[in-house]
Amino acid sequence: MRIAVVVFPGTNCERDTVRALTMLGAEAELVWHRETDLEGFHGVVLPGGFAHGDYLRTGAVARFSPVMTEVMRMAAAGAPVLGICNGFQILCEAGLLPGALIPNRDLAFICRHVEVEVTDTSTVLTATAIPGQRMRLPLNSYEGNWVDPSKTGRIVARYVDDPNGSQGRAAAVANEAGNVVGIMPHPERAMEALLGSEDGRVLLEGFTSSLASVP
Amino acid sequence: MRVTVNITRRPEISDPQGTTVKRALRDLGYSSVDDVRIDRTIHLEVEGDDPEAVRETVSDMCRRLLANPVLEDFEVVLG
Amino acid sequence: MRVTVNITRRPEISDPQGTTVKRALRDLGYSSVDDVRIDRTIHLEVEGDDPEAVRETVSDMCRRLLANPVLEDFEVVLG
Amino acid sequence: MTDQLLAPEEDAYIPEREGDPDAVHRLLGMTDEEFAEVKSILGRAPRPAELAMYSVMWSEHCSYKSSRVHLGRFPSAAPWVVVGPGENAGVVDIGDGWLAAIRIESHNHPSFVEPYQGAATGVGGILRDIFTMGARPVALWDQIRFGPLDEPYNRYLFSGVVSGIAGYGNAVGVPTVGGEVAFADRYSDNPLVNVMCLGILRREDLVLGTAGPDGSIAVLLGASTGRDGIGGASVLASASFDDAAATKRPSVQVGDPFTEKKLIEACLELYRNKLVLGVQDLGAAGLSCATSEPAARAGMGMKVDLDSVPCREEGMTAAEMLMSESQERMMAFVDPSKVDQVLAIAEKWEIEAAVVGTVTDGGSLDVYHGGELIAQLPAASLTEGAPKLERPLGEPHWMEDLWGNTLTFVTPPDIADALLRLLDDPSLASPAWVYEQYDHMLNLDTLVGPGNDAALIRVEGTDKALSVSTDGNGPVCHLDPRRGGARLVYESALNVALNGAHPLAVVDNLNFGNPEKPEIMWQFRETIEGISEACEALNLPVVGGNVSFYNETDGVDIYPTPIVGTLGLAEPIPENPPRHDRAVDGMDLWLFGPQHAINLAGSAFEETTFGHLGGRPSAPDSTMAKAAIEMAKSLAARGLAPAVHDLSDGGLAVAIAEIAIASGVGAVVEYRDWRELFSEDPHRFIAAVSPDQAGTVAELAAEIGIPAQPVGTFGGTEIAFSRSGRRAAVDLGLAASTYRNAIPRRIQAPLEH
Ligand SMILES: Nc1ncnc2c1ncn2[C@@H]1O[C@H](COP(=O)(O)OP(=O)(O)O)[C@@H](O)[C@H]1O
Ligand SMILES: [Mg+2]
Repeated sequence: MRIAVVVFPGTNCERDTVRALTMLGAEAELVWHRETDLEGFHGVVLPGGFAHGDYLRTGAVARFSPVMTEVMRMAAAGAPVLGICNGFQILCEAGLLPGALIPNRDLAFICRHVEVEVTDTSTVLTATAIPGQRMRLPLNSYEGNWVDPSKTGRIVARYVDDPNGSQGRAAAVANEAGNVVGIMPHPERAMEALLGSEDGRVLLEGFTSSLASVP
Repeated sequence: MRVTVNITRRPEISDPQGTTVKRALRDLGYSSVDDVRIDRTIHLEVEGDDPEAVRETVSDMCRRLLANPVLEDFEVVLG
Repeated sequence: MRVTVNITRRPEISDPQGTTVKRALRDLGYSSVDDVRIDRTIHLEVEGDDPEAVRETVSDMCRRLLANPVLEDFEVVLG
Repeated sequence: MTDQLLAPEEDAYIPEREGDPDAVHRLLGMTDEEFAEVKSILGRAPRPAELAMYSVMWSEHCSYKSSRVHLGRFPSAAPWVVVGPGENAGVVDIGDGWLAAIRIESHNHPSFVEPYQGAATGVGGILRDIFTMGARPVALWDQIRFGPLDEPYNRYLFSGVVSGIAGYGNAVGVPTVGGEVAFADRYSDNPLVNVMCLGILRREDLVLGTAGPDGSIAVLLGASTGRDGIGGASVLASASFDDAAATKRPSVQVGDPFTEKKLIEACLELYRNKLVLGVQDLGAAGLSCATSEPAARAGMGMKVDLDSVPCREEGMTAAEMLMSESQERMMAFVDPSKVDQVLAIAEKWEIEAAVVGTVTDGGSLDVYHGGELIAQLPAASLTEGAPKLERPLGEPHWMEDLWGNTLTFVTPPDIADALLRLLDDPSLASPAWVYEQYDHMLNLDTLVGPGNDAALIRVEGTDKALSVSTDGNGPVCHLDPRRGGARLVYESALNVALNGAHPLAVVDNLNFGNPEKPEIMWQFRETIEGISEACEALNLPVVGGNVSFYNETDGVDIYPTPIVGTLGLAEPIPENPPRHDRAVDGMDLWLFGPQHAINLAGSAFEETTFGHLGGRPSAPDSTMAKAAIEMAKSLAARGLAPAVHDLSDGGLAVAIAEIAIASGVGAVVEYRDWRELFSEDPHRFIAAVSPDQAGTVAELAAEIGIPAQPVGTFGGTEIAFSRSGRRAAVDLGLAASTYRNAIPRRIQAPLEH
């Protein structure tokens, strides 16, 4: 089961993401954004960072990278696609997830642990979590404030206390099918008690376990 | 040819920046400020002499990259 | 009264954002784009009917808060 | 290309009549003596481009002309030092083929001119100093000082600087894991913005800033060159703040973390593939520095062709290109056979790359523009050849009065009230408002992050972790620069040891006033003396640093503000590194080091309660310092103390409060003399120890020879201090909210620029 971890110029959580997935025994490989063929990969992760410097709008430029055509193909085919933080923003810009992310209510970057509650367990990210399960995850974003005028977005996890103004306190959002998920906090940063929390494991385990079920 | 694109945030979308700036202005004593909205203006230098063709190209750029339809409306002004 | 403030980055100041967007547009095939600069426009609703007084107040806001005196120039347009 | 310099009369610069204040060399900040020196080096009048190069390279910031004669005093040798002062960063051996690179730099003047960009480009610059060495930058620290937050302009500077560090550091992908924040009147209009960076590399990847042999090719990598920052860092940081604000504004530089991130990855790929002979970052003095320094280090010369430098703006003159401080640029020296591979990697990472020069024998720096030779000078004359000044120095007449000016207390103060004042002082209060805007978790190796005594950064895939602390204390250094300087070394070394690490090396950043004043040079010399004595006592080499003079506005100088950063190694990594938030109800509260310190000179207590600064701070004691470091190390290594904290600003009372607040548990403390609660005497720390470990801890302390005893216990919902029946207490919740809100509630008030 191979997972492609996409690297855009400006991405910076790619090595952490590979490290976390590897801890779970998954086979994760870095893929440069100019790659045009993801044949042989069973899932994709768009990691956090500042793709293309987040210039213009976060994720706006990245969604046109050559690799995104393949990401869209896999998403359509039902393969697990996960966007973490900046990856979430890119998935919204690409139209694979509803809504968009705008600056935090207080216009300040937020880097701290927040408490998140799982509200929907029928997605590739929350498959192995329990409904209502609470977890401590590191939030690390300036544009973490999700807005969805269409109100069609499926919220799969909410902040227990609203840190950034996100609509419906959404911390993670999925598409209809549940195979494309974006999450603002960083599960890959919550893999070790020594670093303050291992609550991210259940999420990434959910993701790796759903790789099997790809057509 | 010089082209200006005005990108405005949809009214129904919250505008944390505008809200914060309004508060800051009032804190500074400008009580006469009722509303603040902050938009993006993009100045482009585009080759081509057929105004309509240029307008079309730039509108196209807006639809694809410069504006986010979920959040924003855009207006292309030639010259 | 409706007031518009155009805030533009001084020409000699580098604009990484503009450069990145220009590159992106060219990658998208818009080879006719020569230059891109991204600026801010602030729309204010200010109470008061004496245009000159309002212009003075808003210019004052620009100097104190809205525009960065080191990097940007500003222009106040009434109405 | 013509290899003949134009005939002198054609464009040579001849200064107008003597004493003309507008003579170009003076406008460029060069004295008449220096100008005469240039003429005698060249044996003729300089051309405009040559004058430009000398003016920036001989500026205070680049040449260290006022400080060089004193910096030699620092002990800088040790078997584990791989690269000492003189290169872009210091490098030490941490075993098993791993090296650590560390460097600190100031961006005070640029941050005053434009807080966001000034701080952002400061971060960009210190990162380049680290990855020029072949290291991947793994962590940043920031030490920032401002005037009081009740001034709108200070709030603007403070929040601008913090956003600038966040904006650049977070985007470039290097965690900011610690630092310092302090406020004092002396920093109004003289903010201090220092940044420090740590990098990790394998020994075989070490790269130096040397040009390589005859025929090596110079490739300019990264951003294109514009007019921004002309004479910026160099000229700016070599004049006082009042001129800076007024005249130097146009030279502000804009940082682009996106380009820097690509530049880091591209450079690391070049190193991995062994494609470079040497690398030099472009910081202060831009191309002038990045050509002359590497050439001089290699004892070589260089032919430089400005026509092939990618420019962002039309019609730049040679002088402008040579002085430009455009950000995110690197100069790589490459064997001719490797040039194509280098250009290919630059292309992959989507950064500019251009061949701009060739290394030559003979030490002459020849610069061509428009096909003509427009500058020809000895490369070394810009670096080692720079003036060295023996500035006059003398003890300030006011030192005696300062020492004599002590407070005497007839009645003890209200202890609870004093503690709350201290917790509400932005210099002592929680800096969470600052560090929660910084990504401090990236890389999954921040074992101990901001909000503790020292950060602990794991070396990925090893059982090693690097413990780093930076410390500064303007008021104490003002009262006694020598004792103050020494105490900073002991304090940062102790902090590093609290993570279970052994201190290895030191970097320093010397922020001072106007060096043309003898009393400032005296403070400078005394500080270096103090730092050196302490480093010698602890066998700590100084592997790098930076000097910032002219921190003066309208004749008022800042407090002498040296910052000391200490790097230590913890191996194996302690299973549960101590942290402030690990104290538990029922644990004993131990005090290690001198038990009954009562000197309050320079203490935060006297400042916050009486607005007083006077008296003479206690002298450090190297024997006690070593014992404290040994004790701290053993406690952490053996897991005997879940929570520890050194005593510094605010003394025992504040240290206890910080552990209680972080751990969410109260404390009850016994004292003899109330001054013991607020004294900031050195070599002391507290620890939370579970009662069943008391015996072991006591034995260990006896073995090491450090005074140690329980002075209280953790528990309850109050921070209480009692002495023979008398009791003062602060509610834990109140203490916590006071401590956490001190900065946020002040920063909410309006800003203004
Ligand atoms: N206070 C100091 N203590 C020790 N070394 C210093 C000090 N200040 C500067 N140096 C050394 O002098 C060299 C040049 O410093 P600097 O000009 O700031 O480097 P850069 O050109 O990279 O900014 C550096 O290697 C630095 O380590
Ligand atoms: Mg350097």
